[in-house]
Amino acid sequence: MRQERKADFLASLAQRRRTLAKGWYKYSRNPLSVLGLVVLVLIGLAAALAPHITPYPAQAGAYTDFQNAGKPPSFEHFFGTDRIGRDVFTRVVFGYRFSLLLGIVVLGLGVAPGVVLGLIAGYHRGTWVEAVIMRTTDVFLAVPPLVLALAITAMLTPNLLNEMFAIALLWWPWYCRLVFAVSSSLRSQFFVREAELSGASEAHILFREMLPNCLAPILTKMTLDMGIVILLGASLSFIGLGAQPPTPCLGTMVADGAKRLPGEWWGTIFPALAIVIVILAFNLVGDGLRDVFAVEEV
Amino acid sequence: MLSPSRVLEGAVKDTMLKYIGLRLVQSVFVLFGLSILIFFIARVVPGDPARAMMGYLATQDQLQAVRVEMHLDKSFPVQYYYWLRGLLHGDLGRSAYTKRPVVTDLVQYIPATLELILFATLISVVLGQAMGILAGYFRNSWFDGVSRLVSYLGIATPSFVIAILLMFFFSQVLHLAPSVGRIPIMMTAPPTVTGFMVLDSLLAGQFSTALVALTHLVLPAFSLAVIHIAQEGRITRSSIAENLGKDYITMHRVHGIRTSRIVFKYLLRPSIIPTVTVMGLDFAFLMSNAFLVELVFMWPGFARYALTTMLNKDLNAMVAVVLVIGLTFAVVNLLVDILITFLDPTVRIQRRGG
Amino acid sequence: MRTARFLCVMVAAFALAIGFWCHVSLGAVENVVVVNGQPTITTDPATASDWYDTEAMYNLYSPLVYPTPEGSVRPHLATSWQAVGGDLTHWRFVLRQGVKFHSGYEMTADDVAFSMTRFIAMKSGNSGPLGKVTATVIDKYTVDFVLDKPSALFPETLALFFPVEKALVLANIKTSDKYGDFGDYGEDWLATHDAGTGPYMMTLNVPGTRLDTARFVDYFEGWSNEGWGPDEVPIDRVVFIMEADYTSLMTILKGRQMDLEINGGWTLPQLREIQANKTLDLTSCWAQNVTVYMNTKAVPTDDEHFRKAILYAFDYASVVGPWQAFGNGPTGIITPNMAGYVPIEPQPPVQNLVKAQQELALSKYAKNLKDVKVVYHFCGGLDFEEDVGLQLQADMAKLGVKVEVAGPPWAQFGAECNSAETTPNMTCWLFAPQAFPTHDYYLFSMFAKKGLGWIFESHWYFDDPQIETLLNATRAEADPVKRLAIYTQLQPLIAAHALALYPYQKPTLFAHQSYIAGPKESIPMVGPSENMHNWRINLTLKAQITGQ
Amino acid sequence: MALLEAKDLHVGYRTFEGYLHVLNGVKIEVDEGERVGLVGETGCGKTTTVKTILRVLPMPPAQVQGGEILYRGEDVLRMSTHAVRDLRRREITAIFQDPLQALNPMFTVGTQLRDILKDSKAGRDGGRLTKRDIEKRCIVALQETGMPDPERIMTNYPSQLSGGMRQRVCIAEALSREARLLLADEPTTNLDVTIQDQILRKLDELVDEKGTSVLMITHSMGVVRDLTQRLYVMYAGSMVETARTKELLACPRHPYTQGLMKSVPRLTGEGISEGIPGRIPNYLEPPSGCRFHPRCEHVMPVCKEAIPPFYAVDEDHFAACYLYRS
Repeated sequence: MRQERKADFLASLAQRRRTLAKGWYKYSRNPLSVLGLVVLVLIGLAAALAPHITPYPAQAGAYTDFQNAGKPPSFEHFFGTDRIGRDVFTRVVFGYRFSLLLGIVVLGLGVAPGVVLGLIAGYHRGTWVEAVIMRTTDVFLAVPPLVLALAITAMLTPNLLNEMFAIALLWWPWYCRLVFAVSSSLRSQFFVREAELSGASEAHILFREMLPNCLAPILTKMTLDMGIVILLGASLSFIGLGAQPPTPCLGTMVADGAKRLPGEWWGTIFPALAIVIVILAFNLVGDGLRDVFAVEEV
Repeated sequence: MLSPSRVLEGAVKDTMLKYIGLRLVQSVFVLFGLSILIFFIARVVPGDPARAMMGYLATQDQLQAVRVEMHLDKSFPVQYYYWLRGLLHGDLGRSAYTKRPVVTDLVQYIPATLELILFATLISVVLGQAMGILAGYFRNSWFDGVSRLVSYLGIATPSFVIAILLMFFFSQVLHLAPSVGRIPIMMTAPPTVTGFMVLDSLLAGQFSTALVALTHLVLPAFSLAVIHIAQEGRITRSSIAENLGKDYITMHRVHGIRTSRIVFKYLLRPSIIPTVTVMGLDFAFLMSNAFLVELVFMWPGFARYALTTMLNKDLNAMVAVVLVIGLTFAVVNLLVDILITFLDPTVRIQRRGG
Repeated sequence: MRTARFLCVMVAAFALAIGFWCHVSLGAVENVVVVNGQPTITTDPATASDWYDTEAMYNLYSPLVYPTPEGSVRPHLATSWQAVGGDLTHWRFVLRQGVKFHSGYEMTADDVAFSMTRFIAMKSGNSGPLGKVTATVIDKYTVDFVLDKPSALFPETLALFFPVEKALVLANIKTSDKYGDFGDYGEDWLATHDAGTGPYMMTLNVPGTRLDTARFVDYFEGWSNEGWGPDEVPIDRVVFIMEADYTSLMTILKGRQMDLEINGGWTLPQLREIQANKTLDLTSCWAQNVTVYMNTKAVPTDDEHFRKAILYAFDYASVVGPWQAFGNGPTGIITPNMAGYVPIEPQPPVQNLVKAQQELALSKYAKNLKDVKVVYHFCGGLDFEEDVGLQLQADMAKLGVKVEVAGPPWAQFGAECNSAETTPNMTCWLFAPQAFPTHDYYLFSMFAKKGLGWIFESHWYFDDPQIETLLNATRAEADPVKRLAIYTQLQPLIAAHALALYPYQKPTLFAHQSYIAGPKESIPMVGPSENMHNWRINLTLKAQITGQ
Repeated sequence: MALLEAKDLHVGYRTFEGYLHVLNGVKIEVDEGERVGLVGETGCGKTTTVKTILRVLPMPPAQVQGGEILYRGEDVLRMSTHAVRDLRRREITAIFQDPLQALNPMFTVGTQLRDILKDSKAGRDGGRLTKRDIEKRCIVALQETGMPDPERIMTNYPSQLSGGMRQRVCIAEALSREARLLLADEPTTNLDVTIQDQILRKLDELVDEKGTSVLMITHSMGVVRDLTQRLYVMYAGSMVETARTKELLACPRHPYTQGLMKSVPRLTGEGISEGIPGRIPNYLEPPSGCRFHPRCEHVMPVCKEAIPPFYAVDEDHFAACYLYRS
């Protein structure tokens, strides 16, 4: 008996490994996606190890050195120094920390309710439950996310937490729609019917039967959305509604530096490129995943 | 005698009207919900709009007078009732920031943004289509590769970064383009007819003003357009590539139809539909990106006004601004829908049947 | 064939474009000055209150009395005034004869009385300090004002009272139930028109964007050339524009599209560049006081020793640093360029960490410094206020105290400062001398317990009967010299409680083309220095510089 | 001289997996006024042959490696694009197998038909047709295919028509400009059996009337029997046998053809499991020599070495098999 279960387990493991290998094979067919993944891993490592690999980790926090302000790129300061005399390179690397954190937290907070609501709406397709949920998403999607995010953050004390909260508040409807589209088509499928007839609870049907079938598009969309969330966060901090000083925040750095163009270009060009690179990497990886999962439209 | 096609068209129009009516009703409900949402956001979060409105030299008496005037002393539903009543009379209240009726502000600022967005749309459609068609037609060529790279970059670059880069290179380093505003300060603006600087100048016969206004328009519009050039380019490319492989395009060639006709008529029409479909969403993105681009280029437009009023907790203006965006979004989506119906006969036939 | 035709059209269009371009860039030397610094929100004297509005007021309208560099007032539209009766509630003003409105009609007591009634009734703008005022016409050139409470400073406060033309305003009233019979009191119309007596007339106003004005030839003070150079002539047209982005401003200043910038928000590299440019000048006018208030009701700034520790810990030299070359320097409760300035602790203003440690040890939070946190808020977007916060953060970190810095947008910042409970420990302000008299503005308005409810009043949660008595005395003292003595006495008393940190004063630097001359007289207040009657243009020099 | 003559045609596809050697020395002849059939399993290269002749093979990934296609003695493969287009406008036309795919869903039947005529240069002395002529010819072309109410059909979109109607439209398009050679690639595969019959009969009638030469690709032996005079049998990119239709059907010589005939009733789908063991070879690494040799019961060593040429086995009957070497 036990032996059998072990064999089963091993078989499923092997199966899983095969699936992974096949996925990786498909993924690695696109060199750009692989490049994106490599860049992303590098960025992730750099962000995680920021205090150890940056030349002046102290300058990411409470620090001023007005004597050394506005120095051009040199060997001591790869990306030059900013208005307050801080090393731009150090702050860009630390800035990645907060960008990634923002993306992860926002998607963490936003995806779960969206998915749950989407599943519920899909399961109760055609009833008032669906109508209420889906019409509410319509309201949230009636204006571009940046506009609502601005309206909300402008009302709250600007800091990283509130920024995350505001964006997360706007993110669930997208997942709600996505999951609704998939789950409402699953609703009439054989296995859902069967589970229903066998008396499974609604929660079981939602999370055990329907959810696994929605995972591929959700995962792909999340990867692509990481880029969008980071972009949105950068836009908000560009306006001044994001994390507050001295937090190194890429959008804020671009806005700050822009005041000193064209003379001290390094203060804005490098953080701007940093934003572009991380978003690009997420897009490339997302595209790769889309190929692997053969997701049509997310 | 009524030809069969006439009858068909009549039926199509009739059902189209019904469809449009249904969509309009839906939009009204969505906007209604949106107004409650934004009203809630604006009024429930603590803060003092009166102080923001009157400045720091306002006395407590003055502040109280403003609160009463704006019904801020009443409960949320009552405030909403007053607002809704005003709306039905075409009155969106007075802006705390400009101290003028919000409607006056909107009339002043919307055309500038609209001009920018329309120009950006024009650029993105022309360049995006051109790029997409070329890349799709010559797929897997060097041009396709380059356009793929450009697209990836274009999609990944935030519009404000593009705006700053463009301003940095073209106006600050190369001095090729003007950097801010709609026309040079000392140039006399034409009398306002449409609110579009270029168009108004032409109407007034001020050709040089029109030209200069156009040069001012280029950088901000291009900053807005880049991401859409990239996206539309990609979409068009893949649908061109997909359609190129279709039997009917081969058949057109077999039947000796000339290449230009095949590309610009038979290939473009089906290929342009995915682009048109996303145009509604694109418009929303243009609108929100305008918030940042107008900030960079000091464009005296609606988006900058919207941003300022939001930052100043200008309740009436804020609600109006969000609703205007919602409304334009709804209208644009409807227009896109109608446009698709006219572009895509299969949709038209379906809609007629249903 | 078709391609060729298309090419021809394109080439022609391009040639035409180039032609127009050249055409545009040429032009004669014009007697026009473009000024940046007025995102004028309202040009109605009854609602105008912001810094920028005041600047517009001094150009479009004239005040009843005019501020002097010494901090007092001198006759302007009114030639003389006196308190009738002994209790300072009844004031009589005699008006100048022959003052013309822009419409050509003469200003009379009727206009002034109407303007005052309107000013008070509309309960907006700068009318706050006046209280309830009843205006009565005595004769054609005499008007009486009766106040609801005595005020020795009443004439001085009228430096922000700008009479409007009664007939013109009444003719343009819009129906509204706001002010009864007076409808909207002409508010809407005055937003885009003027009804004043000032040196410049409004020709166009796009609120928040642009204000065009033309010289009012019949301005009652005349346009004499006395005191000006031979080539320096009155400016015929002044265009006020609104730009907040100094990168763009630098471009248009260097491109000579802008002649004068009066907000002074330049960054350091820009100031250096202007200084090095031969055709550009920097002129220093009134100074602004950078003030960081400390909330005496919030932990830990409720402790006086803790507050003093902050004053000693702050590195003044570092934050002023390179700015010193542009006139930034030590300051106090009032700015050093004002009469009766008393330097306050710490003296000299340098960092002293030893003393800071000592003060900190005396504070009740000495034992648990790790648990306290100082929240520093500034108005979002102002770099130098952020710099002060970051400097403080870095300095306090050396003492083991955590400082949290944030820059919310103005609306939030203003709102949270409405009460002691919501005000952060430290709030950074840039005080331009915006109300008159400036001494009263910096002392009474900011520190009196029962003031007007202006926003900085909420920072004064501090009880000191002696200070309160002295502050009230300033308002009762009609003699400017005696009043100044009380101000002098007050400053060290207030400073002893360490209620605010004064990092530095910041002169407002007007950047302008070298062919612009002015201001003839510099008055430590927003408005008069920006009165373009005070400036001239040298057209010969302009022609030379622009090469035309 | 033959109207169309393809000689030793080699065509391959470059793909991710490698190079697919598809056409392997295809040889085909169509005489003026002749109707030729081409049969073979799915995937044997019939459609590639037709597309190569029409020069509409997407290149890349396809590549013509050798051979020539002579139309009235001129090599189509070496013609300028201009000349090819003129050829399509005047001489060669085609019908593809899937009428659902062959009509552009975005345009009305009328638009598509008109544009064909507009560019066809089918007017007097090879000039353009006048507007009125175009209208007239559109209607005639549709009428000829037996469609009722051609005016209404002209205003319809393809999605409003049934499959049979669409294929009639395709035929009308193909025959509207009086081309000399019709390449019909399984024109009835995707249609109902009854409709298939109707359509084929109509096609037969029209071709007869106009004297058009036809190269007909098909699965159906019935079609072949009724409509063609001569027949080619294709296997894995090469012609294996050709003869008069009747003779070939009666007396197949090539081992592949023999197997094919045995499985006639099932000759529509995948392989020919009953008739011949094995499946169509992989084009990545096709068998050397005769590509049929791995499945052939008569295999000889020589079969693995070189591609067998056509050997005359009877009058006008050729088989590419070393069995008939003598």
